[in-house]
Amino acid sequence: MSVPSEPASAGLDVGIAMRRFAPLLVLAAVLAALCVLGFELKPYHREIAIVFFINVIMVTSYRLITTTGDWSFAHVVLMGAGSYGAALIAKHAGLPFGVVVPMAGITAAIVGAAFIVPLLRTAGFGFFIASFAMGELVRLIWVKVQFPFGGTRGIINIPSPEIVGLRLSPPVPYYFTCFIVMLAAVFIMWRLDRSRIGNAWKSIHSDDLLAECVGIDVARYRSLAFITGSFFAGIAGALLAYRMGAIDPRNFDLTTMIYLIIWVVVGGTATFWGPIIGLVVVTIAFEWSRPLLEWRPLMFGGVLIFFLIFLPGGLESLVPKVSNALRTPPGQQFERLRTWLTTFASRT
Amino acid sequence: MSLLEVRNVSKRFGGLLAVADLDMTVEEGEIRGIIGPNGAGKTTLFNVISGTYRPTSGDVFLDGNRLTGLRPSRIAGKGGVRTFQRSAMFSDFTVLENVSIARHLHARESLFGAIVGTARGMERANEVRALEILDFIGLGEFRDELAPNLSHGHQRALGVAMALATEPRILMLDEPVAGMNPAETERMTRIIRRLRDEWNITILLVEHDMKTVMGLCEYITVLNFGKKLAEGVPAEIVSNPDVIEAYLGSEDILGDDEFAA
Amino acid sequence: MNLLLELDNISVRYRKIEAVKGISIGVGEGEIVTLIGANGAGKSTTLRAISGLERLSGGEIRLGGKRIDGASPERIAGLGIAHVPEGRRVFPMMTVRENLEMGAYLRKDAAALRADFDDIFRRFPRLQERANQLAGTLSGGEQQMLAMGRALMSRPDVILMDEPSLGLSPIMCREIARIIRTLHTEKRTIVLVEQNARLALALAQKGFVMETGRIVLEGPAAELRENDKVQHTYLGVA
Amino acid sequence: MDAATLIQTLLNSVVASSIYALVAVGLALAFGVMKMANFAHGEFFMVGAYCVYVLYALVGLPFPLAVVLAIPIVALFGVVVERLIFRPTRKNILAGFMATAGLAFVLQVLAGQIWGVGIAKSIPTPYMGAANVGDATIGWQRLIVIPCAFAMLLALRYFLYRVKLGKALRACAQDPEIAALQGIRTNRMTMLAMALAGASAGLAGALMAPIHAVTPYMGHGVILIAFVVVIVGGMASIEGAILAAVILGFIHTFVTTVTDNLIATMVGVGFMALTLIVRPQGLLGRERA
Repeated sequence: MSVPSEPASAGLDVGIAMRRFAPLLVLAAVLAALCVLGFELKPYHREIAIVFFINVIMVTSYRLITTTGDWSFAHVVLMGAGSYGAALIAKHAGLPFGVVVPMAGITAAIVGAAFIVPLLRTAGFGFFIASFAMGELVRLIWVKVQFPFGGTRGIINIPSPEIVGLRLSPPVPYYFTCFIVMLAAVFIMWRLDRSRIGNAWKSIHSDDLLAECVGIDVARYRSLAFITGSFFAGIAGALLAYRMGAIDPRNFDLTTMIYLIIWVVVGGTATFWGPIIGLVVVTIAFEWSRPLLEWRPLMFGGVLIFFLIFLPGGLESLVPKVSNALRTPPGQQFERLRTWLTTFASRT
Repeated sequence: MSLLEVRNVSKRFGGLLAVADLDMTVEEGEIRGIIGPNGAGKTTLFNVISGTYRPTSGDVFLDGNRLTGLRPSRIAGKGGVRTFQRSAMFSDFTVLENVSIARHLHARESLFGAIVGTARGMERANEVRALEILDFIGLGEFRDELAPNLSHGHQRALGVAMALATEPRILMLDEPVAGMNPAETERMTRIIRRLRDEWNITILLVEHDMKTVMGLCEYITVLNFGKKLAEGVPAEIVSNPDVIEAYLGSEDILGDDEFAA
Repeated sequence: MNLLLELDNISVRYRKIEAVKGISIGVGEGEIVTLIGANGAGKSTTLRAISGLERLSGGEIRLGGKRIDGASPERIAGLGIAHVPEGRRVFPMMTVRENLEMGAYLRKDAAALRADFDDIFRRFPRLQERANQLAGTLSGGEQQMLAMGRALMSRPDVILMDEPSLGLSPIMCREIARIIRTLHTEKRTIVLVEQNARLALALAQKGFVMETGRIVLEGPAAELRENDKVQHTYLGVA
Repeated sequence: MDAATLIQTLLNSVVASSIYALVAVGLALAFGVMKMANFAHGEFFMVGAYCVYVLYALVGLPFPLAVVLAIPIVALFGVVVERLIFRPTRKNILAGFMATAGLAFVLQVLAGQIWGVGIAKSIPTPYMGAANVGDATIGWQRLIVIPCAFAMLLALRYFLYRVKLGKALRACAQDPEIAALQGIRTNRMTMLAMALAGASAGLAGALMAPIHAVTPYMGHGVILIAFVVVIVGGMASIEGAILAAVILGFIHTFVTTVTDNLIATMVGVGFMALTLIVRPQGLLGRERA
């Protein structure tokens, strides 16, 4: 069944080169645009962009955990662990931004490590529920404990970020700070995703018993994914804490968690970029729907339900379908649409 | 010393004693078959040896190392690996990637190494070995095919290739030819024999296809009701009245002639 | 003879494996037909296809001349086919009596139902002793009786039995054989899947020997009993 | 703790346990049949409370009638959720569950938009006064929860163990394939399970309406407790859910009396984490072979 090798032609080489470098070009263009936007955006939109960068770290780290097949409901609380860690360290120890952010990541990783011990006993559905309950436990501790967490009012007057005497708090520098941290975090997670460790995670999702039998210590790798994901959630939390200057338990509640799930579900988790696509689309939709006010959760709850029922693979699953459709002649496309409609009709 | 020793192993599920106080030894370089009628406890025994189940009592030793209570990944590390009755594979990956993932034990990577990419050289050596295994199994030409696209026979062969990727001393095959057509069965039989002859791997197999078992195994253990019913070379097994009775049922199961047709 | 159940060239496919490859079997009214063969030959799959648990990839199944393939298991149960599944599969957390009631789930005739309960308990005195015990606590043989009783409670036209002797002691096997023999004298139609070939061929009138999804031998049970090829199929000697 | 406080706390524990049991039993029942849980189960509780708010406080029906009417209304919600969300997502357990998290959003917004967000609805207490038990006093409104919950649980038990349809539901939870072979329509059974889940959660919400603060977000705390209870009890086990409800109801009430509500919730979740480590299948859950 081997494909007969065609004689290499110049045209083919260009085609291959295009295919290989096109994504890189797109990426470079996006990055360049984001650099320019850092200076050009209106203040309000710059704020949205900063939150967007933080959320990119959140969705990417969340996806990292889901590659093992574990869907956590505690990710936002782990982000909160990073925020609280960063706020407390910056305020009481007076350490600089560059030290606080990784320490916040480590704080979240430690909390994540404590979570994963009982969570390993569960899988799939139980994992979801149990992680929700454990996340709530931690959130309730923040609500309850006055010192050092400040109870319901949280922590205020978090020092502004500074690096070797450089003030990062004005919008433009903070935009670039978050941008760079996001790039670094995403790059590291991308490397992990494509490494042997990433493949081990995905193999657990695919068939955990087989993975175990070929020598992959499933418990260890599930823990590793959860703790690594928590670490990056903690980094995102630190960026958020510095951005807002004050945090309280409500920043990390169930609503935020459900939005995180909406981003990820809308985008899809099969590819590395899916959750980011979902985040982009939902962020834009969220801004457009600002006039809807309180009806927005209803709308996004509906979006979540719609995607899970009708497009469980998320937007990314449309990419091969669309590119396939573009390649097939119209007659066949009609035929395909018809079969799709009939199967759809028979399903409902 | 025997390579594999099963000592007084029992496994109970609720009220059912699936394996009852079983002893068995397998010598290095053997091809050993485990057979028995449906529900005889073959698969349970297999799962106990490979660490999928923890035995209710008794112990399993591989080359003198106690395996009891270890997880399958640890047992794989000690040289014991199993395949599955179903077609088991990592479905999002290509054939080569599947085997490469299964080389986990021999290509560990640290978190830092994964990020910086220090393991290039190791990965290349790893891939060479993975290809060697694929060529041996006869899947070399499908290396870049997605695993679920393979035919049934090739998927089962991929399962064996992945087990080989762990570099086992003993390979435990769970119905290696189930669902295969005669040509595929023949090919698999040849591969198993070569694994022992050329790669010096001890083989333990559970199989229902009697032609394959009788043709391949030098020594056979027959289970019935979780106990060892007979043990011996194929010729002995085939003519053993107890075994025939276990498979075909007893002549006098109907008691007196009340029911003679 | 009048054929009650007909399998016409049926095939069943599990993902990539064709577990049943075009087999045809006719079952006459009041007849016991047995399907024998080694593990993995496709016997159970055939039964599951009849009761609608597996979808056919080819062929037809007819009950009393009407096609039933493609119908849901619930509907097929209503058409008069009862399935005694492999491994008994009683409802473990329900009492013996409740298990029997579930067998009669589709029936509305309360008076006749009461008579049938008495009938089952007369056939299986052990079940009466344990009527209020959870089915999960019964022995293997008792569970087998319960599974058979549950099937009888639906007053089926055809009973499918999957490996009733599996994992049972010789004494229990004899007991099960006696029950099946009694059912035959009552003119019940039974399709019996067995690994225990001698037992099955002693009970049945017609036998089919399956090997890797195909029927390799068929004929009157008495003839198959004398046929050496049956043993060869099982033990793989050429 | 003096005798009066002790008696009072004991009574409150029974009240809490009754409500926990009502809420958790439905979740466990539906999980048993569908192998899926409903994240919007807490919102069923909320809808039950709003039924009483509308029918009793606004329309002016008698309180008992409002409570009784809440039961079929929320049961209907259960059926609709089964048809619209769980059936299309049956093949993917997590998808169904996450979709109901979206549903929780939808129901919260609807309640908030129809009846207003902000301050909790004030519902006049239908049964004023308090009973004296020894030196302890406990409001009739609270006390009445106990017989109502018992009645519902007994009715549920009667249905599941005495009525043919209820037995079929149990059969379906134990082995759906074999249940289908008996002619039991499994689709009907999942709908029935969700109706019962809605009914019991709705009753719990209705009973708590005059005691609990009625807001669109009241389901949140409830779902947390319900999940903790079913995990401790063993996911699909109804008896386990009731046992765990009693244990956690007592723990919660006693810890609340000694310290406060938040710490009590934390202790409950801690208890769940401990259960997962020591006995992952739950108190009465069956170990999978």
